[in-house]
Amino acid sequence: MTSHETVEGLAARVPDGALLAIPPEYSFVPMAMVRALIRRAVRDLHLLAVPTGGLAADMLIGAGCVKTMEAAAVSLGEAGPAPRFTEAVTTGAVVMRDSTCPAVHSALQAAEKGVPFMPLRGLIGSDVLKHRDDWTVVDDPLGEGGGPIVLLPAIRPDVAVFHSPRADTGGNVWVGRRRELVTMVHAAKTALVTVETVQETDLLADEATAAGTLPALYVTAIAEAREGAWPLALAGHYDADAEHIRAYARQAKTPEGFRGYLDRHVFAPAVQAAS
Amino acid sequence: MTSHETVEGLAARVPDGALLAIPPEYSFVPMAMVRALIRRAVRDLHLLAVPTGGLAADMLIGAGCVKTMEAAAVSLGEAGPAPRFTEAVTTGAVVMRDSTCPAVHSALQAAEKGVPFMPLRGLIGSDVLKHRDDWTVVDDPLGEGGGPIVLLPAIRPDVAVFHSPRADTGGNVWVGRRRELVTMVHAAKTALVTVETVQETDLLADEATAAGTLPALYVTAIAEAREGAWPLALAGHYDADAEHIRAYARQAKTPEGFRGYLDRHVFAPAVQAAS
Amino acid sequence: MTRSADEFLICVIARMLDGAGHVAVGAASPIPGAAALLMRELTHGRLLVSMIHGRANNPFTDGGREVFDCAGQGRIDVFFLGGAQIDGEANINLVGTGDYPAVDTRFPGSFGSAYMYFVVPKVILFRHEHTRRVFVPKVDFISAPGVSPPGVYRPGGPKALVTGLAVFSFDEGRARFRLESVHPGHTVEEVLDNTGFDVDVREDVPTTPDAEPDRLALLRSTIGAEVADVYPDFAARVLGAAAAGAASPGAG
Amino acid sequence: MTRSADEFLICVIARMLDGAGHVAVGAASPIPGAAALLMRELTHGRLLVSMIHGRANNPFTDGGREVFDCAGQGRIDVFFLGGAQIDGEANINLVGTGDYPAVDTRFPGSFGSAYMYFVVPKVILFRHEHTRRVFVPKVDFISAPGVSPPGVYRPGGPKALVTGLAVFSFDEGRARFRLESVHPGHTVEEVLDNTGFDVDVREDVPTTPDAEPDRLALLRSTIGAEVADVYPDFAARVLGAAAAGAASPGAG
Repeated sequence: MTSHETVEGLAARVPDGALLAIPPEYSFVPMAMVRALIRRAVRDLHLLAVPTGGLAADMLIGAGCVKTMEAAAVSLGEAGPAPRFTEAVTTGAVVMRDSTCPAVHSALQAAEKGVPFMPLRGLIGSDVLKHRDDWTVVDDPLGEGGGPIVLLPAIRPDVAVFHSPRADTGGNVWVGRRRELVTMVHAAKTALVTVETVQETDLLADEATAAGTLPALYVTAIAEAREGAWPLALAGHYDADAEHIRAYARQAKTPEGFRGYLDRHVFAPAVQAAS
Repeated sequence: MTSHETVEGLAARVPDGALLAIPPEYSFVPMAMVRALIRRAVRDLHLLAVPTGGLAADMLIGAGCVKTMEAAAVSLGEAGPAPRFTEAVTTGAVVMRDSTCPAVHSALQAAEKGVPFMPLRGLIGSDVLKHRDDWTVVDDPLGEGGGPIVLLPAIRPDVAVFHSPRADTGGNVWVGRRRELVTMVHAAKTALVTVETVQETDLLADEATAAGTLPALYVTAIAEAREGAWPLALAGHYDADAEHIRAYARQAKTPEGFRGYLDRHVFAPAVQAAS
Repeated sequence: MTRSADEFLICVIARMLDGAGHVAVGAASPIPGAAALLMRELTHGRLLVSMIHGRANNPFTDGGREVFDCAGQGRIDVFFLGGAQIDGEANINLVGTGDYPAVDTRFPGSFGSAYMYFVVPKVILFRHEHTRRVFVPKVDFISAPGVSPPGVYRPGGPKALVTGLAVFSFDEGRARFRLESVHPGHTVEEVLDNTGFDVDVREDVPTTPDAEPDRLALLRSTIGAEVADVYPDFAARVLGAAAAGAASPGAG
Repeated sequence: MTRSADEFLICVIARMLDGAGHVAVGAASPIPGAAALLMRELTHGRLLVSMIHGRANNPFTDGGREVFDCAGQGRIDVFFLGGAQIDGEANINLVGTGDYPAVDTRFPGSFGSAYMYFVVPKVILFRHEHTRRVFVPKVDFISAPGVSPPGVYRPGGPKALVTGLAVFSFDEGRARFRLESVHPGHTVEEVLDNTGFDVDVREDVPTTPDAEPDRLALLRSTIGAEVADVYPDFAARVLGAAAAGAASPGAG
């Protein structure tokens, strides 16, 4: 059964060295959880962006939590490049495993379906493929002249995290049309979810809300975190704090600026008290 | 853009010889559409049940519309065996392509993803596999000692049909948690949908309803059909007419009984006027 | 307290779910379904029961494939399968008798068995009718094989067989059933006479324990209404529960 | 009517969408996005525009994979890609310069290009900056190749390249760009001087037609507000539209 805990409790459940899956910038990013992970000083994460990373990845990398990063891209969107990511990859401090969006989705679907691999069109002739020694090119195994095709091994994250507008007391979580979260969680061994609020009403009781609900059976633990996606948006609930993100993009250009940002927005006692 | 038509108009869009995908008994079965197809006397259908068939398949088979049937099973559930299916398969009037539920789902997902095949665990040693010359067994193509695995070629239906509680005027259709319909439609070349009602409000405008909505871009044409799933249930809207289904199961045990059923419930002028 | 044969079997199967975390129940499985719901009640909800085609007790929101994906992920501990024919190596036939595809008698089909039998750790075979018509030396069609050769991915498989006469365990290494208990009022000889294949027999075969009175009472009250959501005809007939009228004839 | 360079490019790209049925627009593509929305307005909605990360104009309800699945199904006619580097064979580099993985400069990454470039019939390459820094003899990293050898499944690929100076077509058989028109105020020589690879040049290269005044007016009214939903900063800067504040910084 799903456990109800604090955000710090959830962060404590992410072991050093875990393969951690995080949602893309437009989809329920658990920023309060990211701040808690940085405070807990998690180390050697293998971070998987599903399929692209943004502020969460940049902060975890900047804070020294990440060993390898797999993503189709990492950026701060309109706020520009992700500065800590860019520096860490350029210096080799973090090993980047470049991917492409549908490859991440398909590899997670393979784990979701309990199959060892999924085929994907495209890719052939790309240096993305050339540098992925875990991807295999085979000649059409159906023997129908379909040409070569790439097989992507399943990716099974140790932990998947996201932030939702709401869960119910039974542990069911609203995801709406952000169904990459469903596949991400199905594929993962454990799922840790922060939410704006926990409601009494069973999300599965009504067909209308059931359609956008991740059932509790996949959810390991839940914690309440008000404005838990801040400074990113939570679709339908609050907008991104674009000014804050731009300020981050400026400050994080240097290690010192980034450290100052963490001091103010992650480690400050007021922040911790609020989380 | 999605076209708004009559049920008979939709039936006219299903060509003889089409590979037609139909939903399982618990999921939005378009019975009014099935009756219209029988009236239109469609022939030589390759019927794909997603993944199992019931009343719709039995009636189409009994009416001589079906050449081959692919399904993981066909039955009338608590009402017993599907009589017309059983006779047609026993006499060889219809060629049965036996499958298993996850194989149908996976083959449609392959078409949905635009890949030529999908792997599936299990199956090895089953006579289901033995009799499927379109399924291929390969040794673990990743070369990691994962053992033999079955590759299922993609199934791309010509037409997918289902009956939904509601669509909007823009052609978006509510599917709720019946997401096998989403994959079935994504995989198909055209999708014909009957609905209880067409509403003005855009189903995609609200994140809550968007989560359970199939977007119009996949929907070829829509027709209104009140009680269009009758005598089957439409989850959340009306229950199955269990008495009627039991009566069907009795009557359809003989070709004459089945013909009488069609006369009363498919060809009778009152039925056609109501459709 | 008098009890019906079906109520007895529900209690027999319920005991086999002790300690499981997640039991999934398919269509046309009212007795296993009732057993699972009974066990959930007894464990105060620690046992998760997923009725694949119910409206209540159905946690799945990702379409018909989810239960199979869920099993592939290793999240389902127990599943039930039956068979029009079952043989001594636990091969099951849900398709037809005779020389397929020219079958003499056609059954609905294999449903998800050709997959679930491989990936769910504990598959319980259940068939009420215990005759040589069902328990044959060799099934005419293997919907799903009881055992697999080395190298074939198979974390799951048959662990037990429950019939109207007896309970068997299954040894995957030897590909043989073993008679573990005989239901009250029946004998080992009767069981073996009605079984068309050779089985091991444990020493001093005990009688299968009868239905527990407190569980019977639960069945007839709380559980009956829940079963009726998925199997209204069965619930009305066996448990005297008013059919909720909420269920469609499920399949697959 | 005076117009900005961005407004001009929006009108250039809009013309290339004539006759298309479904255009998908990814993150960080405000100029193509505005062009698509403009063309939708002009076709009275016959052109379907899917803004992958907008909240409005985003028809997708099956998660982040849907746009790629949709393209794989052949339901997307036009897509846009850019490149930190683009070479004469239309290879694009979205990853970094230098000897990968030891890059000198790191860009965000390949996004979906390594797939979309293969399956969408008409990919329009767009890069505002037209310099030898961008248009290089050979990209340092191939995020997605411009052409594929026979036998490789490739229903899609590059059809055109739009820059701040010119419009090119792309011949897949010869793997070469051809200069089709030069923007007002620029010359063929200027274009060739700033292109680091060899291109074909059509005879009597025409000037790219300027922005149509009626389209400019539409852009600044109706379309601006729609663009702001996805690209608020861009809309405010270029089209003078009030940022809706509704968008998160999208990626991927």
